[in-house]
Amino acid sequence: MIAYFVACYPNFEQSLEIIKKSIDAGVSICEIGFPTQEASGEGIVIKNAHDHCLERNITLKDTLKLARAVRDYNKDVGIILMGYMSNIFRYPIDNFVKDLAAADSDGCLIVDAPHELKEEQQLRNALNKENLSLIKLVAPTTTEVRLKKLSKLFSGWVYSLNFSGITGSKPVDLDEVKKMIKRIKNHTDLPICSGFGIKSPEDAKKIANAGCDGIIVGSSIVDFITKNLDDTKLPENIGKNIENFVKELR
Amino acid sequence: MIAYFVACYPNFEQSLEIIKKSIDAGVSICEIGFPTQEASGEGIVIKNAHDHCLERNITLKDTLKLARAVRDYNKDVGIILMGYMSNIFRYPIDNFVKDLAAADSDGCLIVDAPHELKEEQQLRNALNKENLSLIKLVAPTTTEVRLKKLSKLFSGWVYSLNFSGITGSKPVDLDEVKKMIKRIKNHTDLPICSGFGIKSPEDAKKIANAGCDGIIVGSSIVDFITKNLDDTKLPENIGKNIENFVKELR
Amino acid sequence: MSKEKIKNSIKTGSDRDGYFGEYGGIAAGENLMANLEELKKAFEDAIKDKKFLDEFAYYCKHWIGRPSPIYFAERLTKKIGGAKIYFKQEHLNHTGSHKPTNTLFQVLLAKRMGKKKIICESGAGQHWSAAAATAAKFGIPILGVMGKIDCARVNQNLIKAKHYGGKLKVVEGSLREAITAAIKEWSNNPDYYYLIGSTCSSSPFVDIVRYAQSIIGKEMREQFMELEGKLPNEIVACAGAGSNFTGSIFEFLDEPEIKKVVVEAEETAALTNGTKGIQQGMVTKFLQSDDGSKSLGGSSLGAGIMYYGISPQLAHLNDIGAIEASTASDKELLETYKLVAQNEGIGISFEPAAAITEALKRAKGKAKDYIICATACGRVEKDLDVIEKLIGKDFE
Amino acid sequence: MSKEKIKNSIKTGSDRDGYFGEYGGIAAGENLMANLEELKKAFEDAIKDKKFLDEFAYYCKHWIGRPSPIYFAERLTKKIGGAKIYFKQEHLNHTGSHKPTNTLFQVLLAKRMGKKKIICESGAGQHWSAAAATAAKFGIPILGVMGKIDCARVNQNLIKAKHYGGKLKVVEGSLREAITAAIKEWSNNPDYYYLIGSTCSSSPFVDIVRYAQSIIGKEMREQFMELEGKLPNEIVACAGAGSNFTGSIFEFLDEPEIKKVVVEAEETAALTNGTKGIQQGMVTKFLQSDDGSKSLGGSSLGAGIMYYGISPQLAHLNDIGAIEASTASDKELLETYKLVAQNEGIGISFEPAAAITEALKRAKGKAKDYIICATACGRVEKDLDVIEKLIGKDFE
Ligand SMILES: Cc1ncc(COP(=O)(O)O)c(C=O)c1O
Ligand SMILES: Cc1ncc(COP(=O)(O)O)c(C=O)c1O
Repeated sequence: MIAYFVACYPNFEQSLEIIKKSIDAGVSICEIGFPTQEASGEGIVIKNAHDHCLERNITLKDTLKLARAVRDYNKDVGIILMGYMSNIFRYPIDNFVKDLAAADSDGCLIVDAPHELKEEQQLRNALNKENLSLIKLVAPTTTEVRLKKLSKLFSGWVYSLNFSGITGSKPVDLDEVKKMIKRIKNHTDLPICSGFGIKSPEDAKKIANAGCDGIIVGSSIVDFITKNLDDTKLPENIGKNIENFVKELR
Repeated sequence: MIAYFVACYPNFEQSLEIIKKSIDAGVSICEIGFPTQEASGEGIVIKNAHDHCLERNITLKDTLKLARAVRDYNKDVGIILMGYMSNIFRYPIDNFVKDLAAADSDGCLIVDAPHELKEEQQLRNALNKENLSLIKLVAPTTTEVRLKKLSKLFSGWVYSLNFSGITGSKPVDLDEVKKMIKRIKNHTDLPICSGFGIKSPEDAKKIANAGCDGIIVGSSIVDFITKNLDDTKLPENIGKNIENFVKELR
Repeated sequence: MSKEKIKNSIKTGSDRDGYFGEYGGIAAGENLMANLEELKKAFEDAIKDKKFLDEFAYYCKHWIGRPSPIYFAERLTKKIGGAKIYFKQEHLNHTGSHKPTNTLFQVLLAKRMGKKKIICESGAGQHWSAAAATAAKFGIPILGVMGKIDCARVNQNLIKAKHYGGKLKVVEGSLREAITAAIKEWSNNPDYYYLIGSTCSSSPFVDIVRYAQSIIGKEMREQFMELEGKLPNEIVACAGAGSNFTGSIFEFLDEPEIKKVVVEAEETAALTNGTKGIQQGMVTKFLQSDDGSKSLGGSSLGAGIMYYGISPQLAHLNDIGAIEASTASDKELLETYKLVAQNEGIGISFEPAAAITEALKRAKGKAKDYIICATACGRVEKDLDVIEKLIGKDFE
Repeated sequence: MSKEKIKNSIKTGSDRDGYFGEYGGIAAGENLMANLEELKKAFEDAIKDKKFLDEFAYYCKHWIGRPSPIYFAERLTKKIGGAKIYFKQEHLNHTGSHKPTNTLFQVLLAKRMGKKKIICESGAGQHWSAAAATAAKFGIPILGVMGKIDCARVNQNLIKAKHYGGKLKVVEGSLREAITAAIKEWSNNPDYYYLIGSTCSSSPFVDIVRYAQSIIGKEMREQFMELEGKLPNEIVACAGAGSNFTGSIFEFLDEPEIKKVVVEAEETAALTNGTKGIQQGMVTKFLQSDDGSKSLGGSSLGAGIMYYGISPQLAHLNDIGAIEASTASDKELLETYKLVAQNEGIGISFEPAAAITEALKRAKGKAKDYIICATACGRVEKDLDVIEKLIGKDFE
């Protein structure tokens, strides 16, 4: 199971605690989103969490610090930074890759950086040199021609979007998901993880049975945090929440 | 002295009483204006009196009745109906002239009927047949060429406008008045009466000395009525007011 | 267009005395006669002066943005089912109506006459804002007169005119009272130029405004020949006093096969329901009390077509059967506004909605190659507040 | 206009990857890539299709009222004393700005692609009302997205768009947030057509909008050759994201002797004060926090030029010195609005006031035969309430 966290949401310490408890609960890859106004792919739940962090001046630097702390806690969990090109470009790219390596993370996933973007190529090359992954996404709208091209660039694992649209906006159509995974399998032997629209352990189970190697839960976790900000046992409860997902996946 | 009255202002009986007392006070010609919305040549004082009468549905017919009553009171005073073409045209013209003759009035003066207007010609011919006058106006802006043409149409007396503009809007320039009268005298032997802007007995005296054969007082009388509508002695007081003018003219 | 003289042509101005048949003339005070004579002479001179006409054409093109195009209202045509409906897009002119063509012509005339100040009246405020814009463009001070009732509902025009530098005098009442008051101002200041907004009042105003606005029909002829290879079968336009309609149809007066339909506001339909009279400087049809002492007529949403009289030339043309007259109700104006907005993506004002209402009625069931052209003489901005208040919720 | 291929021409679209030099590109989510590819192909096909181009030209002429004229601002020229100041009168277009040329082109493209619904964003609401009008004209449903801040001050555009039948979604913030939200809507509905309002976002949008708006410069060339027998020495236009400016100057890009000056709102001058970044689908200059996580920039009276980014093509052209950049303050916008209203009788909106502000500065003291053309890309109606509130009293 892959879990998406907004970095430092609601703050560095709690965020770290939440991630730790999630790892303990069985999360195998942590996707840590770095905050930006440029959250054009995110639904309102995640966007609000980003805005919360932006108001507190959380930056990509803080996110890297968080990633380092997560690594310090657990040597084996996968750590992927997720976000938009804007922050990485301004970091700038080469420094970002250096710091990412220093944080001993596994790679990153950029929402708005197709391989046609020269800056993506620059980032990809830099990551490659450090043996880090640039996780690529495949959408239902991705054409066969394009998928073939993309497959040459896959690294680490493949993020399969359950539908075209923003996070948390639509119910998942299981047949579509199966079709997607099958299509991608034709092009790669890397693990395929399905994301978007997985709201409950039941959803998770269904999708997992559709043939993917992992599922990604995002909005649902962020939403839980937002709704329980005042709960002193928040990290623990997130942990329990995630256990429920993980149980269904075993 | 020529006095202008708005017909039936403030009502038939009072209006008649006012005119009677004015005649007693020395008015030699009564100009009786018939009410209309189309009072484009009138200043606000006279316009308001027109509106007062219109609200009470006073028509040209009522005005002719008033004229008849004035004639019954006095055989010698001049009686001229004054107004706009609209009412006479709708009367229609021929009937109006018949009724005007029947009222034993002396003629009429139409503000918006230059001799170029065919309906004016029709009216003039009909009046001529009944030996009634169509009083013509001359303005400071009237050209010499035009004055010459106009002079052939003069009948009864000539109304010399003291300035170009609407009633009661400007102070009078005595030199201009003199010039006007001299210009008109070159073209006619008929009496010339000066009107517009004569507000006080002093004004009247000055203008009378400018060479005209009569002066016309309008806004000043209407204004007096408007300001003293509740005065039970209004007709008598108008009479006294007019005596003051007449005194200066002797 | 044949250049030969047509026998018994009705495509003419007023006669020597300023009449169109038995309508028109000059019913003005003696103090204005010299002005009117001067104006007539200046007008007649000007339109023989190629330089003047070139100047007019130059500013028409560059300042107003003429020619206004004709436009095939394809979806409305399909919706109605029948004749091809065209709009003559006068609303695309600078200031948003046909009015600036007239104000431009007359301000140029005023300039040519050496006039140093301009007076005008206005109903819908379209003439006022167009006149103020034109006066600003040529640096001549201007005084406008409008009725209180009209001012309340066309606020945008007043603000714009103010920004152009125009001074406004507000009088009680509506357009009728504004005209009367403006004429009084002119009487008091005979050295000013009186810039009338439509084909009304004494000669030569009717001829001057018609001359300027006839460019509408001239453009239509050229544009239809280019686009359709033939002229429209019917031309429909609304009328307050009539400049927009006269301008639209004058060019075609000697072509009786082209139907010409004038549309008035139902509440103030002087041509349809009026009686002959003499008011406001002219002999024509008015909505008036029997004795001629009062004007009649209600209120229309179309502020610009809410006049109780009509161009004397149109009274004449109607008498001789050269044009047809119709009316449109407030309800129809609203419905047509919506239809045009939703089907053609054009926000027209209430006045042209009258013309288009009639055009839609006439188009229904007609042959597919029958062409009806309605003049869209105004854009909606000035009426937007009123529409929102009235039918805002319809659109949610 | 020479038809030969010019060596090292900069009058080109984006390169194979959608870049202009180091700016542009596609920074979009994977789920939009197919859409963008489809769009690019459809665009490239369409502009090779004579029938399509003829259709575009037909509606440009009849619906929008193009060509918009050029206009010699005679009194302003005299007042300033120097170069001849011209306006390209884009405000005379239907809906009152340069925007409908773009919406028309893209709605026709959407139709050609068989799209059944349209999404768009808007800042000043000019694009929204133009888009809604165009969608109505072709009977296609449309959803618009605007920021709350913008909605409050351009109410007229919202009302008109509603009457055209457009549905509006209001989001927190301003144009930036509206674009983000509109892109999200598109992500959720990839079968819709996304009708962008300016030369921004991912390739091929910048090329599409530039292609449509280039008609401005093409008309200018013809019109200046006809009227002046020569081209202007400088072309000045305002930019939000840049469609108006790019449309004005693209035609002349290979003529370096013609100065091309882009004017931004002082408070949101991305080209002048921005840093390179990747946001909103493109690589370009933005007013952004150092780390790229936030946009910066204040508020300008010119709602339409209040964007914190700039067309990537303009960022490139500025880098290579093909254009010059300047800014105008709120105070200047107001002053210029007044000057233009009072001297030329034209009520411009705040956006073109930025361009004209710059044009006036540049004209001062120049030779009498030097020509500066400023694009007047909007009319005042949408800003009238704001102006009244701000400076109403100045005009009494
Ligand atoms: C938009 C519009 N259309 C039509 C008219 C009617 O005037 P006319 O009959 O002179 O064309 C007006 C008058 O103000 C107007 O504003
Ligand atoms: C009137 C006007 N001018 C200019 C602009 C700026 O946009 P662009 O830079 O795309 O021309 C806008 C945008 O809404 C506008 O409404």
